[in-house]
Amino acid sequence: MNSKKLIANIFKFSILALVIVFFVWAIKNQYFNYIFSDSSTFLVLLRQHISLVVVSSLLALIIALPAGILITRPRFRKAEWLVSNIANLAQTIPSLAVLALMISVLGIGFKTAVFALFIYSILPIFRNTVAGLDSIDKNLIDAAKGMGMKPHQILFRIELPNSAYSILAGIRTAVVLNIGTAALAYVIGGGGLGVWIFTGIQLFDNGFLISGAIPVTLLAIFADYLLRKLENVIVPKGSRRVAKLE
Amino acid sequence: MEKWLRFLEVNAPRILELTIDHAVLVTLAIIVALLIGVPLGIYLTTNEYLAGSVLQVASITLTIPSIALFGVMIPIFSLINQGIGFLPAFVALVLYSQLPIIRNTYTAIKNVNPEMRDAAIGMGMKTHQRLLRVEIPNALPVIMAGVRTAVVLNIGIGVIAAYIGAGGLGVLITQGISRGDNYLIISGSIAVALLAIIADAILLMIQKRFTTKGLVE
Amino acid sequence: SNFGVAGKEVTVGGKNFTEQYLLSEMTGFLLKEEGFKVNQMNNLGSSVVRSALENGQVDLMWEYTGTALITYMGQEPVTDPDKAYEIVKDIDSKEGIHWMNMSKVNNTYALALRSETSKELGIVSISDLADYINKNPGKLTIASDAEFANRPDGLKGVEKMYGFEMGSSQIKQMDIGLTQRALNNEQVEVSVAFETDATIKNYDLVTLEDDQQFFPPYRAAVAISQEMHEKYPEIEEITAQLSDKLTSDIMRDLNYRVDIKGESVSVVAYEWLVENGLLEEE
Amino acid sequence: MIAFNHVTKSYSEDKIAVKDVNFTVEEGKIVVLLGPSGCGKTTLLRMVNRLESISDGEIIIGNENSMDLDAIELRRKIGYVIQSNGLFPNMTIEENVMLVPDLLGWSKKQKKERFTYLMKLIGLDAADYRKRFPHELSGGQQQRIGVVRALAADPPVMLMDEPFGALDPIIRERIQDEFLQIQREVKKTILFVSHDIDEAIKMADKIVLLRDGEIMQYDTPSEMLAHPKNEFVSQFFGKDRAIKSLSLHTVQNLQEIIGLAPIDETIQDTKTINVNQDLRNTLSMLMNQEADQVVVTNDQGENIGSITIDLVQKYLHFEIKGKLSVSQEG
Amino acid sequence: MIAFNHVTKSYSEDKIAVKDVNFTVEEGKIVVLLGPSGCGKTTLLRMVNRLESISDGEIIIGNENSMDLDAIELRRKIGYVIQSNGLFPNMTIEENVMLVPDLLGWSKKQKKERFTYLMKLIGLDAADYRKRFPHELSGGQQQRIGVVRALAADPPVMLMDEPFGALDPIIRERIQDEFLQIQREVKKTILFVSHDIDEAIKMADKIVLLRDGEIMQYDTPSEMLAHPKNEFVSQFFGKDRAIKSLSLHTVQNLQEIIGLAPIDETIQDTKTINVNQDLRNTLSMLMNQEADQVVVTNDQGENIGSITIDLVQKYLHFEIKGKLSVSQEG
Ligand SMILES: Nc1ncnc2c1ncn2[C@@H]1O[C@H](COP(=O)(O)OP(=O)(O)OP(=O)(O)O)[C@@H](O)[C@H]1O
Ligand SMILES: Nc1ncnc2c1ncn2[C@@H]1O[C@H](COP(=O)(O)OP(=O)(O)OP(=O)(O)O)[C@@H](O)[C@H]1O
Ligand SMILES: C[N+](C)(C)CC(=O)O
Ligand SMILES: [Mg+2]
Ligand SMILES: [Mg+2]
Repeated sequence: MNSKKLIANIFKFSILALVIVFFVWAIKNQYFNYIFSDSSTFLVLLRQHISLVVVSSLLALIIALPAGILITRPRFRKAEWLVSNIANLAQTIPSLAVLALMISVLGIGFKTAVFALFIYSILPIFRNTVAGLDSIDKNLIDAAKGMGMKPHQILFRIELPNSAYSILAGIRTAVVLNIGTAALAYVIGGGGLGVWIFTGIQLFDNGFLISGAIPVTLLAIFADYLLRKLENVIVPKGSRRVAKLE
Repeated sequence: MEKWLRFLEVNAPRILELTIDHAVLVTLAIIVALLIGVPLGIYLTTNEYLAGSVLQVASITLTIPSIALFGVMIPIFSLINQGIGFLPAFVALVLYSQLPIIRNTYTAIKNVNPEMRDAAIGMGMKTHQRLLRVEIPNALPVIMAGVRTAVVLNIGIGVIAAYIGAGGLGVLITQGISRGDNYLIISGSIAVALLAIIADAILLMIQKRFTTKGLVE
Repeated sequence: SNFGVAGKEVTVGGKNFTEQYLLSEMTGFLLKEEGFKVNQMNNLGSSVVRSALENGQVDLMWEYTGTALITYMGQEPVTDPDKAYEIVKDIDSKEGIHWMNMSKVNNTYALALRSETSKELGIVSISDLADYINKNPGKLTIASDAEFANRPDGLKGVEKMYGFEMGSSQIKQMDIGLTQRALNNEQVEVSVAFETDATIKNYDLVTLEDDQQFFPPYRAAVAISQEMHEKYPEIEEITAQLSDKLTSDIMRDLNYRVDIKGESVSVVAYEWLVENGLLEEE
Repeated sequence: MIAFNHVTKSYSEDKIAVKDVNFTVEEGKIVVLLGPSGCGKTTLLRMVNRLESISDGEIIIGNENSMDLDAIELRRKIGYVIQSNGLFPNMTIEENVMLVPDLLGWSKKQKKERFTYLMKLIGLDAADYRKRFPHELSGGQQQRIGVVRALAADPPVMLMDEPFGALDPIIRERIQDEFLQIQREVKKTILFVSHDIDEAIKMADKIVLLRDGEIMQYDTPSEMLAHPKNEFVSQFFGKDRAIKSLSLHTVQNLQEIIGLAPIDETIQDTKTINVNQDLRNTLSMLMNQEADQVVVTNDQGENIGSITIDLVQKYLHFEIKGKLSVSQEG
Repeated sequence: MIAFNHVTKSYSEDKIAVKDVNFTVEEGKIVVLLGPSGCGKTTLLRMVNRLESISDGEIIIGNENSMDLDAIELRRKIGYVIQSNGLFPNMTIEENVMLVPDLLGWSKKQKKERFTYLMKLIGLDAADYRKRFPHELSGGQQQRIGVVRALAADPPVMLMDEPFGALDPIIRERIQDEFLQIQREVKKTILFVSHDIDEAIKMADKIVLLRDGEIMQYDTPSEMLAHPKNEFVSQFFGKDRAIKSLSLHTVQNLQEIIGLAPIDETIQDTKTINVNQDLRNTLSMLMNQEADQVVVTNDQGENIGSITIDLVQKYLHFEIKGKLSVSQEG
C-alpha cells in the first residue's frame, strides 16, 4: 500500500521534473522569446489558430449532431450501418491529405483550412452522438413512450440529456484533434501557430519551434480541460455517473 | 484514368517502397509500445494511485498536436545528433500509442468480472496463472481494440513524420503539396488509408484467431 | 549494379522544393551506379539538412552559396560568386564540411507579381514595391514560405534594405510550392519566387528587379562532410559530372517538366542523365 | 375498466404471442397476468397502452375503443410501471415523478402538492428526496418511486410489468404490502404482470393464467387454487396449493362462514391468535401444538372463541366444494 | 471437517463482519450459513479458503490450522462455487471443469476419465459438452458445471456461496435435488451459503443462523424450526414454520415413528399417495379433502395403510416435543 503510493508519487514527480527541466532548458535558451519579442505576430497567429478551430468545430457540430440524431431515428436506422462505415473509412484518410486536397476545390488560405478541419471534425462528433443515443437503455425509451411523451419530448428530455456525456466526449475529441490539425494549416496558407512550428522545423530554429509548439499544445490541453469542465455543467448530474461507469 | 495508369506505371515502385517504410516505422513503434503499454496496463490494475496519474499523463500526451511533438523532438534528439529521421518519429509514435494501449489493457483487465477473478483465486491459481489463463484471454478483445486504435492513429500521424525526414507515405503527400501534384497527394492518401484498413483487418484477424470462441457473443 | 558493396553507403540530404528533389535524385542515381547504397533524406528545411550534415545524419547535399553565407554563417552578402564560394568553403572547412563542384545554377530568391498588377501599379523593381507599400500600408499581401519570411537573406533583409515593412497579417505563409499558385489565383499580390522556378513564365508573372542588389548569388554546389569526402574521394568526381553540366536554364527546364508537366521526379532525373550520357539506359 | 375482446397479437406469421384473449378488468380491481416466461404477459400488457399494435380484436378502456383514442392522450391517462423501474437518470426524483403532470401542464404549486402527497403515500420524506437522483436511492426506494411516478397524474388505469421483480424477497414483500395499502386508498384499475405465484395470489383480485398466449383460466385466486380448470393450472400451482390458498383467508373469514368453537375455560394451556391472522399461520400454530387450546381474540383483545384444525379443514372444504357439502355435514 | 474457533473478522475498527464464531462442520455433512443480507455469510465462507484474512481466532481444516497451510495448496484442496457460477468464458466446458486437475498436473487420460465421470454425475453427455463454451449453455446447465468444477479434483471440502441464487425457482429446485443426490454419492464436507429459508431447510444437515456476524443458533433444520432459541430465530423462520418443517419429513418417516392408520376398505372415494411424498404436500392433499380417504402406497405400488391429518399432527408433535409427550399420549 505504502510502496504503491510511493511508486505513484515517484512517477508523478519524475514527470513533473521532466516538464520542469524542459521548460527551464527552453527558457534558459530563450526559446520562448518570440512570443514576447514578436508578440504582435504571435497574437495574429494565435487568433488565426483559434478561429480556425472554433469556426470549423462549430460548423461540424451543426452538421454532425443533427445527422447523428437523424440516423438513429427508426426511419433511418437501416442506413446507420452504411453511414457509420463510410465515416470510419473517411477517418483513415490523413488530415494532411484532406487539407491538401481541398486546395483543388477551394484554393489556398484560411477558408480552405476551415473547410478541411470542418470535414475532419464531423466524424468524431457524429460517431459519439450515434453511440450515445444508441447506448440509452431501451427501457427508458419504453417508459417515456408509455408515459405519453411525444417523440420530440423523448428526444429532448430523455435521449439528449442522457447521451450528453458521450456527445461532449465526441466534441472534445474533435476539438483537440482540430487544434493539432490546424497546426498543419500553414502548409496551405491557412495561418495559425503552425506557421511558427514549420518555421522552426525548416529553419531549425528552436525559438520559433517552441514558441509555436508549446502554445499549441497548451491550447489543446486547455481546450480538453475546459470541455471536461463543461461536462459538469451540461451533463445532468444523475446521468454523469451512469455514463462514467461504462 | 489513363493519366492515372501512366502515373502508377512510373511511381508504383516508389509508392510501394514508401509504404513499406511507413509500415515498418509504425510496426516497430507499436511493438515497442506494446512491450511497454501492456505490462504497464496490467501493473496499473494493482496500483490505483499510479493508474490515475499514468493515464492522465498518457491522455495529455495524446492531446499534443502531432506536428508540435515531432517538432519538439528535433531539438531534443539533436542533443544526441539524431534530430531528424527515424528515431524522433519512432519515439513520438511510441508516445502516441501509449494511451490507447495502456488504457485499454487497464480497463480490460479491470473489467474482468470480479467474480471470475474470485473464482480463479479461490481455485488456487497463482497470480501469473490467473493472468495468463483467465484475465488476459478475457481482456484480449479490449486490449486488441486499443492496439487497433493505436495502429490506425499511428498510420495517420506517421504522415506528419515526413516533415522531420522520417520518410514514409507522408513524403508523397508533402511533395504533392509542394509541387501541386494531386496525383501524389491522392495516391499517398489512398496508400495510407489502405494501409490503415489492411492493418486493422489483419489485427482483427489476429484478435479473432487468439480470442477463443467462448468470447464471441 | 544497384546493389551497394557492404559499407559503401551514403545519405543524400535534400530540401523541400522541386529543384532539390531533382538534384538529390540525380546524385542518387549516379552514386548507385558507382556501387553506393544510397539513402535519401528529403523534404527538409534548409537549416534542418544543414544541421543533419553537421551532425553526420546526412553525408552530402546540394547547397547554395548565398544561403550558407548569410543564413548559416551570418556573413555580409558577396556579389562575386567565386569569392562567395571561397569564403563559404573556407569557413566550413573548420566545421568539418567540404564544399566542392560549384555549378552554374544560380537559384536566387526573387519577388514576383502578376504582370497585370505590375502594370497597373507600375511596380517593376523592389524599390517601386517599397514605395508603394510605404504609401499604401497594409494594402499588399505577400505569399511566402516559412524560410523566406524569417531568413536574414529573406523578407526581413529585403525590408531592411529597401526600407518598408509588411505587417504580420500581410504575410501569408504556406508551403513553398504554393506561393506562385496563390499569386496566380489573386489571393495575394506579391509572392516569393526562385529564379529557377518554371512557374514564373507559366503563370504570366514578372519578377521584380533587385535594384539595390540585396540578393547574393545562390550557386548550387555539393557540400559533403569532410569525413565522407576523405573516405570516398571518388564522390567528388561522380558529382562533378552533374555540376559541370547543369545551368540555371537546364534546371528551370527540368523544374518545368516536374512542376508544370507533372512528370515524376525520378523519370525526369533519369532521362536527363541518360540523355546527357551520364547514365546508361537499362 | 379494461375489456379485452378477442385480442390477438402476432409478431410474424408463425409467432403468435397472444391468441384470442377475452377478459375484463373491473373498475378498481387488480388483475394479475400470470404464466411461464414467454407466455405473452408483457405483450398483452403493452397492447393496452398501444406500445404494441393489436393484430386482431379490440381493447376497450373505460368505454372507448383504445384505437379510437390518440395514443399520446391514451398513454397519459394510463400509469405504466416497468420491471426495471425505468427512472430517468438525468432527472431528479421530483422531476421523474412529476413528469406526466408536467407534460399535462400542471402549475408549480399543484405539482409540489401532489409530489408531497405521493411521497407521503410511500413513506418517504418529500423534502429530503426532491433533489436527489435515482442512483442515490436503494433498489427498493427506486421501485417505489417508479410506482408513484405512474400514479402521479392520478390515472384511472395502471399497467405494471413485474414491478417488484428485481427486488430481494424480503423487501419485495414489504413493498407488496405497501402497495396493497395504497391501492386500498387510490382504487385504481390495475393490470399487473407477475411470474411469481405467491405474488399473484397475494396481489390479485383475479388472476389470468396464460400459456403460449392463451388464457388457461381466469378466476379469483382462491377459485383457481381450489378448482383448477385443467392439468396445466393444477400443475402450475403445485401440489401444496391447498396450503397456499390458506394464506388467502383469515380467521375472521372462517368465523363468518362456519363460526368458531366455544372456549373451554377448563383448559389452562392456551395461546391466543388475532382474528385477522391468516389461516396458513393459524394452521401452522395448530399443527405445532404449541398449546392445548388456541383462543381467538378480536381487535379489542376480547376472546371470541377458539379454533381447531377441524374447523380449518371444514372451512377449506367449504371454500372448495361450496356450501352444499358443508350443509350436508353440518 | 471444518472447525471455527472464536473466529472474528473486522474490515475496519467499526465494521466487524464476523464476531467470535464457533461451530464445526462435520465430515461429509452440509452446513448452511443462513441469515439476512450483510450478516457475514460470505465473509465467513471466504475466510475458509483465505480469500479473506482472519482477524482473530482460527479455522481448522481436517486437522490443520488453515494459516499453517500454503494458501495456493489450501485452495486447490477446497472446491469453491460462487453465486454467478464464475465459469471462465474463454475456456471450454472441459477446460473449465478440469482446471484444478490441470493445475495439479494430472495426466490427460486421468482428466478425460474424471470429466466423463463428473458429467455423468450431473446427467450431461461428456462428449457433447466437452468442446462447448459456457455461453452456449443454459443458466441451469452452467450452474451444474460450476458445481462439478468445484468437485473436479475431488476436494474433501466444498464452499458454496449461494450457488443456485441466480436460477429461477423451478430449475433451482431441480438442481437442489440433483445436488443432494450427488452429495449422497460423494459425501463432501460442505459449507453452503443461502439466504433462502426453504433452500436451507432442504439442503442442510445443520444450519448456522447468523445476525450481524453473530451466530443466533446452530442446529438441525427441524430442531431450529421446532425450538427456535430466541425471538430473532423464530421471527426469521416465520409464523408458519411448523408447516415449513413438514417438508423435511416424508410419510415414511411418519410411518416409521407412529405408524399409519389401517385402510377402511368400505370407503370408495380414495386417493393414493406415495410413501416418499413429503408431509407438506400430504397435508395439503388432506386439507383439500380431495377424497374421503388417502391411502399410502410404497414403491412397489402396494397399499400399506392410510393417513389422516391427526396422524400428521401427532407426528409433528412428536418431532417437536420429543418422544416423551408422544408416549404420554400414546
Ligand atoms: N418484438 C418481438 N418480435 C417477435 N417476437 C416477440 C417480440 N416480443 C416478444 N416476442 C415473443 O412473443 C412471446 C411473448 O413474449 P412476452 O414478452 O409477452 O412474454 P412474457 O410472458 O412477458 O415473458 P417474460 O415472463 O419472460 O417477460 C415470446 O415468445 C417472445 O419471444
Ligand atoms: N471488503 C469489505 N470491506 C468492508 N466491509 C465489507 C467488505 N466486504 C463485506 N463487508 C461488510 O461486511 C458485512 C458482511 O458482508 P458479507 O458479504 O459477508 O454479507 P453476506 O451475509 O454475504 O450478505 P449477502 O447475503 O448480501 O451476500 C456487510 O456489512 C458488508 O457491508
Ligand atoms: C536557393 N534558395 C535561396 C531559393 C532557397 C534555399 O536557400 O534553400
Ligand atoms: Mg415480460
Ligand atoms: Mg454474500
